[in-house]
Amino acid sequence: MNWLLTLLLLPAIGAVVVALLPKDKIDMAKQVALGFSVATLVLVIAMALQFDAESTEPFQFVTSTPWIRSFGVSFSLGVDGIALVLIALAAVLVPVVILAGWNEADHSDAPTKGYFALMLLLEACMIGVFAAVDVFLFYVFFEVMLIPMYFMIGRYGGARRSYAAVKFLIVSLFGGLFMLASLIGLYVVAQREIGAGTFDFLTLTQLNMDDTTQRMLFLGFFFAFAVKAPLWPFHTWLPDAATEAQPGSAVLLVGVLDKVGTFGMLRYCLPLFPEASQFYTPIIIVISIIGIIYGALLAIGQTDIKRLIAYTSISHFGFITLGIFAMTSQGQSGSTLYMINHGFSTAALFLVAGFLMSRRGSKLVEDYGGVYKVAPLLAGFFLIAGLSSLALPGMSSFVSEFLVLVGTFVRYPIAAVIATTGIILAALYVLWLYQRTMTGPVKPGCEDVKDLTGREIVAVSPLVVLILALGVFPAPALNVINPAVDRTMVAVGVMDPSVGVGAGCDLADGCRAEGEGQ
Amino acid sequence: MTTDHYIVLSAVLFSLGAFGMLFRRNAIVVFMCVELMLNASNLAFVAFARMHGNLEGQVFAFFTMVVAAAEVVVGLAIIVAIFRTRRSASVDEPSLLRF
Amino acid sequence: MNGVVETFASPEIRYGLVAPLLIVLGGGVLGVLLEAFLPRGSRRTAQLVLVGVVLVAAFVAVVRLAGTNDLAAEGTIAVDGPALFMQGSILLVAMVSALLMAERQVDPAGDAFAPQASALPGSADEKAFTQRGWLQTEIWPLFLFSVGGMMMFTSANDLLTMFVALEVMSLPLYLMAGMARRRRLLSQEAAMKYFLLGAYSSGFFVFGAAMLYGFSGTITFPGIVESMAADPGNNGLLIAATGLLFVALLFKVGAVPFHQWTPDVYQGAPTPATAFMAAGVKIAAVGALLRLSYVALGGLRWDWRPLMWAVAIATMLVGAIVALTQTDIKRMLAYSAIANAGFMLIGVLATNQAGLSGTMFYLLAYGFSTLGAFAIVTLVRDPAGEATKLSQWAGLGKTSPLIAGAMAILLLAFAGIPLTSGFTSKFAVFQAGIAGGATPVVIVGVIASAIAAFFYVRVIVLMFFTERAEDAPAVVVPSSLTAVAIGVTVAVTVILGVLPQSVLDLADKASTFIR
Amino acid sequence: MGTSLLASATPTITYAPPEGVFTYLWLLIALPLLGAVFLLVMGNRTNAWGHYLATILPIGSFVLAVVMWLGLLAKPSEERGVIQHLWDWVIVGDFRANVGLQMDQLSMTFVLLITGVGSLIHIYSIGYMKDDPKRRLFFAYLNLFVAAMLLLVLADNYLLLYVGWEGVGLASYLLIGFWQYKPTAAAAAKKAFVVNRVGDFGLSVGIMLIFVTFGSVTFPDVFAQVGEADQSSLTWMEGPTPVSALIHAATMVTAGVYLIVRSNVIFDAAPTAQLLVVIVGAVTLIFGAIIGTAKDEIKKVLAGSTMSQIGYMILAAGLGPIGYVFAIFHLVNHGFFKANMFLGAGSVMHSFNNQEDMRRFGAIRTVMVITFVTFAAGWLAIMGVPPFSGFYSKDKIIEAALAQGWIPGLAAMIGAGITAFYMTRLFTMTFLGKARWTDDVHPHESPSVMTIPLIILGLLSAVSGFVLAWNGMIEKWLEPVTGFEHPEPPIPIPLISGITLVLVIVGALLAYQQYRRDVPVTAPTSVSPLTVAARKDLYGDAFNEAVFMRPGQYLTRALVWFDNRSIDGSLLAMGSATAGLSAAKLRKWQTGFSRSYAMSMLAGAFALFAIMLVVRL
Repeated sequence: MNWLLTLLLLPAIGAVVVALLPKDKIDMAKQVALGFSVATLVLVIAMALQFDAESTEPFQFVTSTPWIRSFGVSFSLGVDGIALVLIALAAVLVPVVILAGWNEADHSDAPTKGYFALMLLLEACMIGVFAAVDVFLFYVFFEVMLIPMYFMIGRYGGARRSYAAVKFLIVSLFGGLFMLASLIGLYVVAQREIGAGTFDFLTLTQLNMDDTTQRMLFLGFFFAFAVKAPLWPFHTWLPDAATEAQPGSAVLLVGVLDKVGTFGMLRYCLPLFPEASQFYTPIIIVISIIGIIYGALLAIGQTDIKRLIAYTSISHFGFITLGIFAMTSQGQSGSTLYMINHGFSTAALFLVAGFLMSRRGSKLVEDYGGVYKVAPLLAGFFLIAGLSSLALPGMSSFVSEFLVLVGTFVRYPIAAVIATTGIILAALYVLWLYQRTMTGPVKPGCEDVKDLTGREIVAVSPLVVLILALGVFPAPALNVINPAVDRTMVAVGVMDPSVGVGAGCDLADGCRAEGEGQ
Repeated sequence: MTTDHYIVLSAVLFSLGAFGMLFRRNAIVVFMCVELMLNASNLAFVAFARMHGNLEGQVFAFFTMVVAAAEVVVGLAIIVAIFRTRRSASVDEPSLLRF
Repeated sequence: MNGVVETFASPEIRYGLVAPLLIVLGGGVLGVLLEAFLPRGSRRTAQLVLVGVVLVAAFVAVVRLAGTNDLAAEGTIAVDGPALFMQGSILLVAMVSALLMAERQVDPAGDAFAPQASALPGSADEKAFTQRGWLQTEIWPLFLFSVGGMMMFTSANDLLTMFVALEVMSLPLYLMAGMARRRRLLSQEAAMKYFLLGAYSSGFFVFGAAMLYGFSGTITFPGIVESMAADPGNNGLLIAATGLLFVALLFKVGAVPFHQWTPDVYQGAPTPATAFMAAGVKIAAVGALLRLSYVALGGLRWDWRPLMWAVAIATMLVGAIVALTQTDIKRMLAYSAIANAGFMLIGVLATNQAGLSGTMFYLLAYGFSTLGAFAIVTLVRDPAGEATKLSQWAGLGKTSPLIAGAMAILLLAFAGIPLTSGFTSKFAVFQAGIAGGATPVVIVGVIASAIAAFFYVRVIVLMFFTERAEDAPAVVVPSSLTAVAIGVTVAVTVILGVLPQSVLDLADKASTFIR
Repeated sequence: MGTSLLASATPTITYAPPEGVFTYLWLLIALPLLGAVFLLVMGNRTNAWGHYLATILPIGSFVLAVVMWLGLLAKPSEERGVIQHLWDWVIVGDFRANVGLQMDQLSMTFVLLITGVGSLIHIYSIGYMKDDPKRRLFFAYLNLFVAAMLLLVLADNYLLLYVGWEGVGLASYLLIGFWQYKPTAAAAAKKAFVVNRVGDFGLSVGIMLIFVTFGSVTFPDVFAQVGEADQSSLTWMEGPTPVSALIHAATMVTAGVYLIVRSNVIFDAAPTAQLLVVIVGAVTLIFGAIIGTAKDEIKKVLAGSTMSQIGYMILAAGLGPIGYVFAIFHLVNHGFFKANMFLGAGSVMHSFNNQEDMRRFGAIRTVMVITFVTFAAGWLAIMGVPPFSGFYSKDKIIEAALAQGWIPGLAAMIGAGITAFYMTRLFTMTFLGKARWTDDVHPHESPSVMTIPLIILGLLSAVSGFVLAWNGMIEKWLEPVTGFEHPEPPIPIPLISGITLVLVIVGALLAYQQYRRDVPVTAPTSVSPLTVAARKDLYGDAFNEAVFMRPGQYLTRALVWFDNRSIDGSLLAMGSATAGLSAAKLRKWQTGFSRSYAMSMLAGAFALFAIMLVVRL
């Protein structure tokens, strides 16, 4: 059985089926969409069970067919541990979002079925982008993915949806085009070095580029990923897009789509351009730290709930990049785990906030108060999601955040210490939001806020379970992530600094890697 | 008289045509400027044909004349149609299409 | 006159090799005869049959010639890979254009062309003609001549043939541009501008040809190459010739700063004609440009590449930036055509085989996409005719999701989104550009693509995300002609994006000029 | 500081995998955790009986703990260490942290205290929360608190300890903010959590340092290597860990003390850190005491007192092997008497419709006899009146402090005097003197479900010190884990006890004299600046407000502006500049006049020539 191809096609077929349903069969469209997404999830779980964490192969479930021979492009799919967990993230979130966003598209003047068809289409693209092991194919999915999201925001979003959708698309395309330029450059380098141009990832990692070329090409890729992720200062599209999108779209946007950026840095920037990655590391670390603090401070200053959540993500993305460019196994495994944990916790936060906002009809923090009193379950879920967002120990996000910090600390102690202040700010923005919206006397207008319905609880509960389960027992994820990260480290040519007695670590300089400086 | 003289003359004629196109408003005159450019080319062709001692230049000149004639047919048709509509042969008049 | 040839050897035409040209041009002549001798009532049918047969037959002839690499008609016509590929492309877009031109269901008054171009706009005559249901059938011979000219343009192997082909291609188009049934003032204006500026550019071409002839003593490309090889020195004639010839060809291509006719003509001409010239002329002109610059002036590439850099950069940027603020869809598509011409020039200035094949692929892909876009423009109508104001397109996606969806796919292709032909083409030329050492131009190309994406996206926003306007036009249900045309173009756009390999192979194989 | 000097004072315990009853170590935590999860998940269905379940579970843990205690007693004192590996937790590269539990004398002490006192609080709460519609939630949070606390003291590595640590923080957050409809409660809860997080910052950095320095975060691994560690890296470590411990101590009662005592090996090797701990301990005990003297709300006085008493413990913990045992000893005693007094205060407030203002109390001794008597036991214990429990532990701390130096010793002694003052003030204002009740209250003794825990705690307050100090029991018990050295104060021990007792009696008498008479029902305003400062928590909040909150608000506001205007703005400006270029310049180039187009072409032709000529040059 060709796992990845099936996985790619299943939601795509689902999208077509949903799109072909009659316009008035709204419930059926939703059910079919849910069915396809659940089937995809089942398939992903089955595949994950077949995944061999101990394997020495860089990629598993590999399938490859020549696609555009003239450009050396093949339709090659395959997963390593990093890709696997991200695919799983997407596969979990889509059914959750469909169920949680059951009525999100009902009040739009565009057909409801379209929303769900787009969502499935997006899922196919997301699986493709993580499963691609051909750089060109990756780029194709990277760009195509924008289109369903663009329509999801633009057709089904809030009042300023078209502004937000256009901003999202243009900024992302702009970033992507620079990647395209680098991609072509890479191809030309390959052409010169091995005679025939190719986009095969593993072949490309073997290239010997001179430093200047590497740095130029790295910048193209990194810019695209930085815009996508988004890193400070390329982040301004995200608050608009996430605010105007329906909560479900926002979840997929921030939870999965943006992960492609950080995934790309880890999977492509580092192994393809090892020297350049290390060359730019100091700058990127600084950017990440600014992002962490900046995002958190801006989240504190927001008056719009969704915007606030969006800014928290900017802070979180800072952590993820920090971990990736710390160039330690803890940092990179932590970042990978952070990607999925952030997916779950932000999803929970957006969805519960969405439930709340759909009841009261306002996005402003100041319109809420005392919701705890009238809708305790909603408030409870909101609190759990918030606590996950602030990386409460015991929840999965803590494991990843701590790994990122400790992984950074061994190399860049000062950076790690500054980044750690982010946890204080996180407590501030989460709890202050909770305090303002959920506690205190019931604000006028909030008296009629109903508590969560059964469907909503069913939708969000898996996230809560995952957040807690992975916090207590992250081994299933870490076991598959670690080997992939180790391979990345080997590709970059870095090793974990040795720690412990006699390692000569210093708060100002960090620990020196074994064999460094030779 | 060397070939150069002919070429210089031809260049002058061509320039007259090329610049005339910019300065004249009447469509017919503008068109005649274009014809002047073509004829300047013909002069150059013929002069070069003599210089090189082959016939290709002369043949080209003939073809240019034929083509110029065809252009006149088409051009005049268009100009006349416009004149009938607008009662003016100014090339500046039809400027609805812009920006 | 001392070198006069004394004996006259009968020229060897090699009819088999020029069969496609002969079929099309012969069809044109036959079409004129049909106009002359057939009664008005049966002309349309006869012409349509003729055009159909001619185009198909010519295409078959082109296919049969595939793989040929030879000269015909005493070396004046090159029958090589690029020529055949582009002739085939021209015939294909001509077929689709013919479908659009034959459409008479979208406009209640008839087809897109004035019943009598000579009738005064708004006159009693015109009304009478309209009421009688007269249809313009003279466009068909014109169309065939133009197609023949285009085909010849791409295969001309000497300056004279190239010039004649240029005129055979252009003159019918000048006329067709002025024959719109509605908005005739605009149409006539377009015709006049096109004609005057086209003739002006022809002047440059002929003078450039004269200079080149003066330099090399011959007008055949092999002869020119030879003389250039013999005399690599500084020569004013050569520089003048190169500049002047490029002016003419870049004019036809629609490159900045020779582009200004494009928006006006595209907007004013009857839309099916616009579609035809947007697709066909682009292929023919770029084809000729490729042959001239690669074959005849190949030895001078270090001289003309810098100017091509400048032109390409200016073309991409101006096209993309000016399109941003357009309010008329046809004009916007015209600026998009300019920007795309700039992208194609990257393939030209790459001066490598990848550049040649990439450009040829681009031409074919772009030809179909642009045809499709203009075809859709013909369907969006209000009582005054086509509703080309962009603001009128608001909310189209809600009333006609199918048409709007098709348009969206085409626009995404123009924007270069992967899985559309636009992406494959851009990739092909960008790749050739970088391989050819033109990285800066490619980077500008990337930026221009980003800017360009903005206005394509803007149309999508209008169609899908905006409330329907008060004076919203209706989407007319077309006859199967336009429907097929749109279907084919959208399908080609998608197929060349998803599975482009076979066409790329074809372009690759065809990418060697005979020298 | 070399290792040889500490030879007698270092831990000697060894750890082994669990056997027998110790294989159920995990159950200690699992029981209350189960209660919390069950009550939260099952929701309103458990409203009727959930609190009983929630009470039984910690009692179960307590029983299990007692069994284990007996098991420990059966072993030789050096072999009382047990480590149970449950499962691999976070393992990446060199970083390994397991979910593993560690039981030894120190943990056992805490476990007994937590489950024992915790169970009593549960029982008491059955009565106290009787009428609250969300009683089930309250019990769930209590269970969570107990579970987290147990995890904190049973974890075998720093990272897992962190989980317990934060779990306690979360439970405190939930409990402080239990009456969320009160904005003050919600704000206080948030503040407590955020302050915790400041502590977390330190703890996080501390753990990272420990990992980098020792290559491990598991207690036995780390402690085994302290002697070999580089002095410079230990110096770095001195900052964050104590700071975080101290910050936590302020809100989470005992976790900070536990952390310091648990990390005794590291602290012993880091004298600067110890000095810092001593200073902070001394300052805290004085500050807490001063705040306690000025508050009128009964719980706030007790809170100030808690701060002060923790100061004692911290001070003791900072003294090294001479103090660790006494820190824990005092912690246990404090656990009894402070729980006693908090519950007693709750009992009073319960019958006063949740009023807290002591100026509205008075003369309660007659109507709430049991509360009065048990509270009196706590009062005497905290003042350190022999033979009540506080006497034994506090005196030891003062001795040890004096052994360290005059300043900490004097601070501890003066603190004792102030403690006597404010506790007597509280006691007098509440239970003695005349009734100053508002009209709507009808005080009455609490139900037996509340008084029985009070009685037990009262008894413990009275006797625990005496019992545990008997024959140096507590020192012997803890020594294998913490190490122990006898303090050698510069003056004789009876003299120290005597001076302290005199200070206590003076403080108590002063307070009694002042407050046994009429107390104005509103607080007097013309008071000394010190009182004003104390009433405002010595300007702690004002300081926060001025240094962090206000500038923070300005900063975020400025950044929001910056983000919208500058970053986003420049993006938009670039966009509109391009569009402007399009509209204003390039578009106008398209004049509509053929002749101008021709001119462009001609100019273009010249440009082409120019480029070619330039290139040729």
